[in-house]
Amino acid sequence: MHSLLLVLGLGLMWVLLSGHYTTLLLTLGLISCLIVWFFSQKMDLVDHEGHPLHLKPIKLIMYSAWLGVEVVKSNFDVARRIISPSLPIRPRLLTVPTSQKTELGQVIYANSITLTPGTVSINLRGREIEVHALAQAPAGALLTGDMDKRVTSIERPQPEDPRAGQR
Amino acid sequence: MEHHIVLRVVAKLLIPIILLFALYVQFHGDYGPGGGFQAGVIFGAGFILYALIFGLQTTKQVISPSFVHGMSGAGVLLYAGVGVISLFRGGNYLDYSVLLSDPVHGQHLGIMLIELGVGITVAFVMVSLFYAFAGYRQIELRKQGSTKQNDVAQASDADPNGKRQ
Amino acid sequence: MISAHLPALQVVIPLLAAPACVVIRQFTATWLLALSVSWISFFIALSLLWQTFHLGTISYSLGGWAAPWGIEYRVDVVNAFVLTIVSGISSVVLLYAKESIEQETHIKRIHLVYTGWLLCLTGLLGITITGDVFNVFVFLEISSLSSYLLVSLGPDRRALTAAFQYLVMGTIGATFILIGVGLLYMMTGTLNMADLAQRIPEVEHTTTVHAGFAFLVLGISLKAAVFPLHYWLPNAYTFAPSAVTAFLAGTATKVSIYLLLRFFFDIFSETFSLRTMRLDVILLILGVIAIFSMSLVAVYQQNVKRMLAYSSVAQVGYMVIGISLATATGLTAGIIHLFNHALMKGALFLALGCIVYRLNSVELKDLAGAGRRMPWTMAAFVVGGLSLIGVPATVGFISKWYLVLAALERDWWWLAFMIVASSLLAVLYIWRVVETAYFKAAPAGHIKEAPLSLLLPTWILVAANIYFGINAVDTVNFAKRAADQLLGVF
Amino acid sequence: MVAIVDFALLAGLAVWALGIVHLRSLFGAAMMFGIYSLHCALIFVVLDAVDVAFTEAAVGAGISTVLILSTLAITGAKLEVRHSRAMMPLLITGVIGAALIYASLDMPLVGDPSAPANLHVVPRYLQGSAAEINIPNVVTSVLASYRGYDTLGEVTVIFTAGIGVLCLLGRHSRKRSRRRRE
Amino acid sequence: MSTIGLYNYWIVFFLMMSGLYVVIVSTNLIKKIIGLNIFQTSVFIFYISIGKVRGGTAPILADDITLYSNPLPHVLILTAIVVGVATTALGLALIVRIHTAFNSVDEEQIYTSKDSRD
Amino acid sequence: MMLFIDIVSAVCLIGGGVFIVIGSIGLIRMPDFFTRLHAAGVCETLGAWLVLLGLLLQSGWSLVSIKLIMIFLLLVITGPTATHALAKSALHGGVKPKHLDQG
Amino acid sequence: MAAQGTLLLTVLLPLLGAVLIAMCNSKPNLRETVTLSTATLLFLLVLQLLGSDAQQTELIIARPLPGLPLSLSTEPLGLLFATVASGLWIITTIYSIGYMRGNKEQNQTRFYVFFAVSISATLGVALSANLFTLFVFYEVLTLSTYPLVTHKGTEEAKRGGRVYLGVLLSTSIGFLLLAMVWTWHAVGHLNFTPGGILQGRIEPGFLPLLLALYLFGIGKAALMPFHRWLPAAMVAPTPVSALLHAVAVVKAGVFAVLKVTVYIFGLDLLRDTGANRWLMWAAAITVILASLVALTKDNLKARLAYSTVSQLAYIVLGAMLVNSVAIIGGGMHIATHALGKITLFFCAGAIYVATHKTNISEMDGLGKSMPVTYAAMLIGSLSIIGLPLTGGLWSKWYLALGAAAAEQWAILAVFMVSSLLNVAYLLIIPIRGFFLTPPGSGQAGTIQEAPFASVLALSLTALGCIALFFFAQPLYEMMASMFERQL
Amino acid sequence: MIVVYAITALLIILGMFIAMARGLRGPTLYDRILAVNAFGSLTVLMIAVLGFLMGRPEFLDIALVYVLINFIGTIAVLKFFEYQDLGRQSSYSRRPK
Ligand code: NA
Ligand code: NA
Repeated sequence: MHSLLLVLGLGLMWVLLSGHYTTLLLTLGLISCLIVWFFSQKMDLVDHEGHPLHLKPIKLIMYSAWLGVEVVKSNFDVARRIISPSLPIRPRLLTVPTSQKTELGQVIYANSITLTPGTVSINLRGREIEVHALAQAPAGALLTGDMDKRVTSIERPQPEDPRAGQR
Repeated sequence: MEHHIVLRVVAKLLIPIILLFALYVQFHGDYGPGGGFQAGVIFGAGFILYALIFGLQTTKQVISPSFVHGMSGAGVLLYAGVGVISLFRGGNYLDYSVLLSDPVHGQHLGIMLIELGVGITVAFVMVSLFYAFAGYRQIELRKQGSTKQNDVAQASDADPNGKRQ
Repeated sequence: MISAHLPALQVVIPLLAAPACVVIRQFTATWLLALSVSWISFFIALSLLWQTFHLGTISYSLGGWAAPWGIEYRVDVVNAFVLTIVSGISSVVLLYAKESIEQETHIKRIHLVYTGWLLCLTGLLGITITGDVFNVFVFLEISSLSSYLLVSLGPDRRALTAAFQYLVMGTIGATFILIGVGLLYMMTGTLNMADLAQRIPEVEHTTTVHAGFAFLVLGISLKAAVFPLHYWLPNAYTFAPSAVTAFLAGTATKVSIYLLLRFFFDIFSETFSLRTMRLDVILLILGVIAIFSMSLVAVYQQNVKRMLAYSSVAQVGYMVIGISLATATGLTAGIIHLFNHALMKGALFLALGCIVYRLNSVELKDLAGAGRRMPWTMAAFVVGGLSLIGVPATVGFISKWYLVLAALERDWWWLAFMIVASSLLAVLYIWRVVETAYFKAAPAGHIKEAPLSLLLPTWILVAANIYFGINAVDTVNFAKRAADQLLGVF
Repeated sequence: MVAIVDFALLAGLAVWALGIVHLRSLFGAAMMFGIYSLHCALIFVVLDAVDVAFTEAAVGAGISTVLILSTLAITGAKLEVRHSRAMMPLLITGVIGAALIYASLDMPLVGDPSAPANLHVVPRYLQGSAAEINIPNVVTSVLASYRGYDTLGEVTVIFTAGIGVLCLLGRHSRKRSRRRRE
Repeated sequence: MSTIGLYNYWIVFFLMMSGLYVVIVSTNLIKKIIGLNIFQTSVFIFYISIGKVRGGTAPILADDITLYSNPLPHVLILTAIVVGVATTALGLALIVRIHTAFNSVDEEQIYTSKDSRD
Repeated sequence: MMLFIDIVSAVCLIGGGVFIVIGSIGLIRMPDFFTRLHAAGVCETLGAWLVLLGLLLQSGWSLVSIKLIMIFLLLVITGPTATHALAKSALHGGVKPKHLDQG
Repeated sequence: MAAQGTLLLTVLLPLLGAVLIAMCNSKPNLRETVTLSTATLLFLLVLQLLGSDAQQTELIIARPLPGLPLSLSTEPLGLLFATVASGLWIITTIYSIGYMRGNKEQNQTRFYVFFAVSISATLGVALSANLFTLFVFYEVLTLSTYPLVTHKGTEEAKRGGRVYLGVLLSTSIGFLLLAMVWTWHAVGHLNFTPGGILQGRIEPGFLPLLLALYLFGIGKAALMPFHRWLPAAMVAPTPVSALLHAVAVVKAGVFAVLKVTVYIFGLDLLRDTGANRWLMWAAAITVILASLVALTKDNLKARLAYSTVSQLAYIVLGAMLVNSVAIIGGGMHIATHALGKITLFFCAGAIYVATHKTNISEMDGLGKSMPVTYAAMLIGSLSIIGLPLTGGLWSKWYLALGAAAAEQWAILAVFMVSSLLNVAYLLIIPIRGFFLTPPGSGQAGTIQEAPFASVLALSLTALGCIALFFFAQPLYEMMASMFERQL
Repeated sequence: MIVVYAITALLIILGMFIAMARGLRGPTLYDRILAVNAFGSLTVLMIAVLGFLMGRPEFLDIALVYVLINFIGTIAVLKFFEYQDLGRQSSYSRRPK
């Protein structure tokens, strides 16, 4: 299942990139996908966490849109701080809890934090993320747990993940 | 990258993309920028990323060093071999026109084959370079018996904490 | 049918064998492969020499694309002669290499050494045979990279620094060549040598071409270790493995000198390169300084290998002097010394390799009593040394003869005198070795003569030194024809 | 407009080069070099050499910098660089630089369509790539076919480097064999 | 492009000499390699500048374009880049080994170490 | 319509450029490593996005736009990952956040 | 064909002998038998050459360069030299056996091997058909005698060897090679041709320079200031000194000078241009100076060495007088001086073997204990001085005649003065040996003659000196035939 | 539009210059890496813009490669300086079957 999805995804990517739809190039594309699949298999990349198969597609798109807006807003905020002559920043460290059940979810959460200017996740440890915030405002927004919940909502429950409980 | 969960997860996503992109560059060199050399570097980079995140030993189990060395020679052999084939088919060395009955198709085939040779050699030489440099340090560390972490970072730039303002 | 493709096979066979060595891995098998490939190359070179001498210049279009669009191999007597030297020296030294390299290198790396060797051979043959200036650069780098590697494999840790030094200097040289090629390309739009030769006269007066010429000369001279750009050579030769030193000394600088010839006389005209650019004077002065200063430096070396290395720089000086005279005889002298010096330095370095094999040292003091302990080795060294001095019935004499003749033809007495006077400096340094080997008591301990597998190749070169000293008609004829061809007489 | 961008990019390159010359931190110099390569690639794009830009991006900025950094890390070398201040290097570079300036006196201007380099040999490639090889990327057709032999050499060069590094840093590299034969 | 004149070349010459200067003046072997790379890279720009044609575009044939820049220098430089990285790799491998052997990558320290001179 | 798209894309492009410059200035102005990470974020997010959007508007629906989107996606994936790795390494390497506001 | 074969064999035989000697390393008796039989066979071969009308015979061994063959031919002067060399080899061998065994020298095989090689080279020099061939064998001779000079392997021997090799190689490569290339450049070949080959080929103004290059380039002729090698080589064992001074080396030098003068320049050319003039004086000065130096030497061998320098200059002087009589005198002097000097060296060696004395001042009264040796020494001295009943008289006579013919009266005076000096430094030795009483007479009784082989050899050569007095006519005729061909 | 592209390009170049000032100044290793990483991202955008400026926008593959190389390079650098060892085995990395 994972493999099939991978090959299909790769094939889609090939078709999108290629722009040349001759028999030769499509054949080469198929061969290429198989080669990549072969190596991915050998590298053990395919059948564990880290793939969109574990996410709910609709929710993911919705979350992305929400995140985009958040990023733009915080961009303006940070840009304002940068160009203010007084440099109004009050950096702080904070630790936020995570409610995601998979590593993928945690990673999405951590990266979302980082993607939003004003907050940077500097360490992902167990069920907590250490965050460096540029000022009070972005820290406060993060501490509301809004983003955390949104990320968790795009996860598909994965009880069989062997390492979900390990940490 | 101890406990770099983020890196690991992202790498799993990226590596197949990198490898496929490399092959895309390999086979589309005729139409746009790219070709065997660039493809080889990118393909190699994919493996290097894997090794960076999952460790050299793991990577060596995925593609063994002797396979890497053999393949880096095989690319050259493929390239030079195409030339030899054109000799046998009555042309000059590396004259692809004689490879097929239609000279233009012959050229096409020849170019694809030699680009493949280039790509194979470059990709595996890159991996081999990485194995050599990374492996050397490991032998070195084993010899020293201890892994003193961070001493480079510490000894390096003026002050790891930056200027105390 | 196959004979039509000899020019391509000349280079491609060793090129194909190199990766094959990596695949084979077994060290004796790789040696056998390298050896047979080298001998095949040698016979191909001989056959090309015969063809060019009797049937004229051969042009081979790689990829079937005619010059100047494709890359052309252009074989005339000049480069066929150099091809013969390079592949011949490689073949003989490879016979020798097995035993020597097995002693000096870790067993697991031996197949890589032969791979490097074949690549170096490929590069050198490629530089020599090609008729395309950029192709020269590419094959120059193949040979350079592999020779850096080969040098670094020497048993002393200083081999590493020597190789690094060589790498830096070599890369600067190669980049200069690249700049020169670029400047020429800019003004002519072509990379093909013959085409360049046709198109350069139109733009010969431009500063761009002048500078391009200067960069080419500088770059090639760096590679050829023309004094005072020889800085890398002594260390590289001293610390490289014995067989590698013999191989490189006999081939690498020779090929670079060949390139100088090609550029001076074929691509540019001799009037331009020597008269307009005043290289006749510059090279002459540098050559004269080289033959004296470097021989003198050699006299003061305690390490025999280093001594011979400095001597090599001095010998390059003779070739440069021959070129600077720009007469048929001068060129003949330069070309014939190219051949002769390959033979004598080859023999000398091989003899030294035998000494290293048994004594584990090339310090002069450690050679005490070697004459008695290793009579055949030292006899080979003595004959090689005599050849270097220029004693008649050795090849060295033939070189001296033509050099002096060339100087006299120009009525340059002082030069003729300086050439013979400088060759006497060779007596000084060779005789220091001879005296130590024959008159100093050997330290205690039994040392056997070197094994036959080392002695035989050494003596093949020694015999060549004598044979081509007694019968130089053929070599002189080839050299003369090559000179005529370069001067456009033939 | 392109000219202005070209101008600015080249000026940037000069600044990075000066930075590398003057940086005493070796790590800084290495990073700067990576940037220098990236920047070169940009210039290649401006000068229409997309294939070269592609390669420079992958090689100069990628492989070379990673290799330099790995050497830095392995050697754990003292990262402060001392410069031997002497007149000689300045003199040498000065003379060579002067030679280059001299060379430029008679050069065709950048971009001159009637420069010899653009009139001889090349037209055939531009026409032939379509007719003889049927490949739109002329760089590929020249690289792989017209001058395919150079590329074979290039592959051999990279192979040589691979062999060289393997030989130098392989597992058996530090043990030096000295089996004495008696 | 006509306004550029020889500007590209002059900058390139400056870069070349900077690289060469670094090679000569540095005692640190790694920095020498960096200098060498700068030197070579600037030669690459020189070549590519030769091939630029005013008003031309990248030499990848398209239906609506008639003027292309000169592809030959691009081809040459592709090869030269590879040669450059090969040299760099080998040089760095040598440095690594030198460091193991001499415990230094500084030329002065290496040459003053015990047996490095005859 | 074409003009409208041109105007929007011009605004996007120049706006992106401005954000990039602001982010870079932040890189200079910010007092310590961790605060600089935020400034770099401005370049890599809105600056980059606006530029890519501007270009996307110009490219219409073609292979070019697919590649622009791909670049965007890759930037979104790799950018924060690299920043996170960098921050984590810096912390691990002994760089401490400064000027912290305790509260 | 047969004559050609003989020619080649003449050069190859000693080489073959050398190989055989080397193979008999462990059997001294067999080794010396081989040496002796080779020497005898060689002498017979040379006699055959002498007897046959081999004047037209030429044998090309190899052609190293176009127009520059390595070839052999016979010619009167060369045959004379070959005869002297091969004849004296037999005697020297006999003497060596006594000397080497008596002195218990080491490395005797090496000694005999290189001795044979140098004889081969000497014969090559003697029979060479052109200057190039002569040069090749000349260099081989230098190199093959080097191990003989340094035979003892001591520090002193090494130093002597260094000077020996240094001077001979530098002059030959530095000057002779240059002169040869110049000649070849001007003429196109280097064949020894009666009447010379340079006529009209070279600007007369350059002739003195070219001649000087030849004369100084032939370092073996020991023309001052390039004579230092000869005394330096005195460290060698006495048989070697004999070889150097009498048989091979110095004779090869003066032989080459004569050949160059007669066959390359041609007497007419030299006479017409006067190119010889200043070199004649250089030779004359050498004659006198070397004699004066000899006077000051107490070491017997050193004195003999300077005597050789002086006597060689006679021959060069003869050549520089550029008339046939003087040249004939010079040629004859090769033979007479050879016999005289070898006798003296044999005597010096015999004294050394018997007493281990090297200084003349220590040899007073030895004549009574070693009468045969001292008698031979007397004869040898007389021959070198040029007094009657020895062959030396004739050669000096013709040299003087030549000087008179050239109307060089000052040169004649030089001959006179020099002969007086000869008396002073040579004749005094046997006189002191016979008439003075030994300083410590106690040990006199223990002193005996040297081993038989040595005494036999020196007696033979002394007899030879006398024989030459009576049979000088054939010698003269042979030399004169050199000039017959010119006509 | 050419003018807009050029202005954008110049703005990006300006950003590069400013970013590089940080790269030159350091002071820590990580500041330099950060500057380079930012520079890399700017290069990606620059290439994209240049493609449009030069009228051949289809060469965005280069920009794609830059993104990847920039990422891998940064990771490599970090790994070197964290462990001085690029082959280090991660504690959690599993052996492939
Ligand atoms: Na952020
Ligand atoms: Na010519």
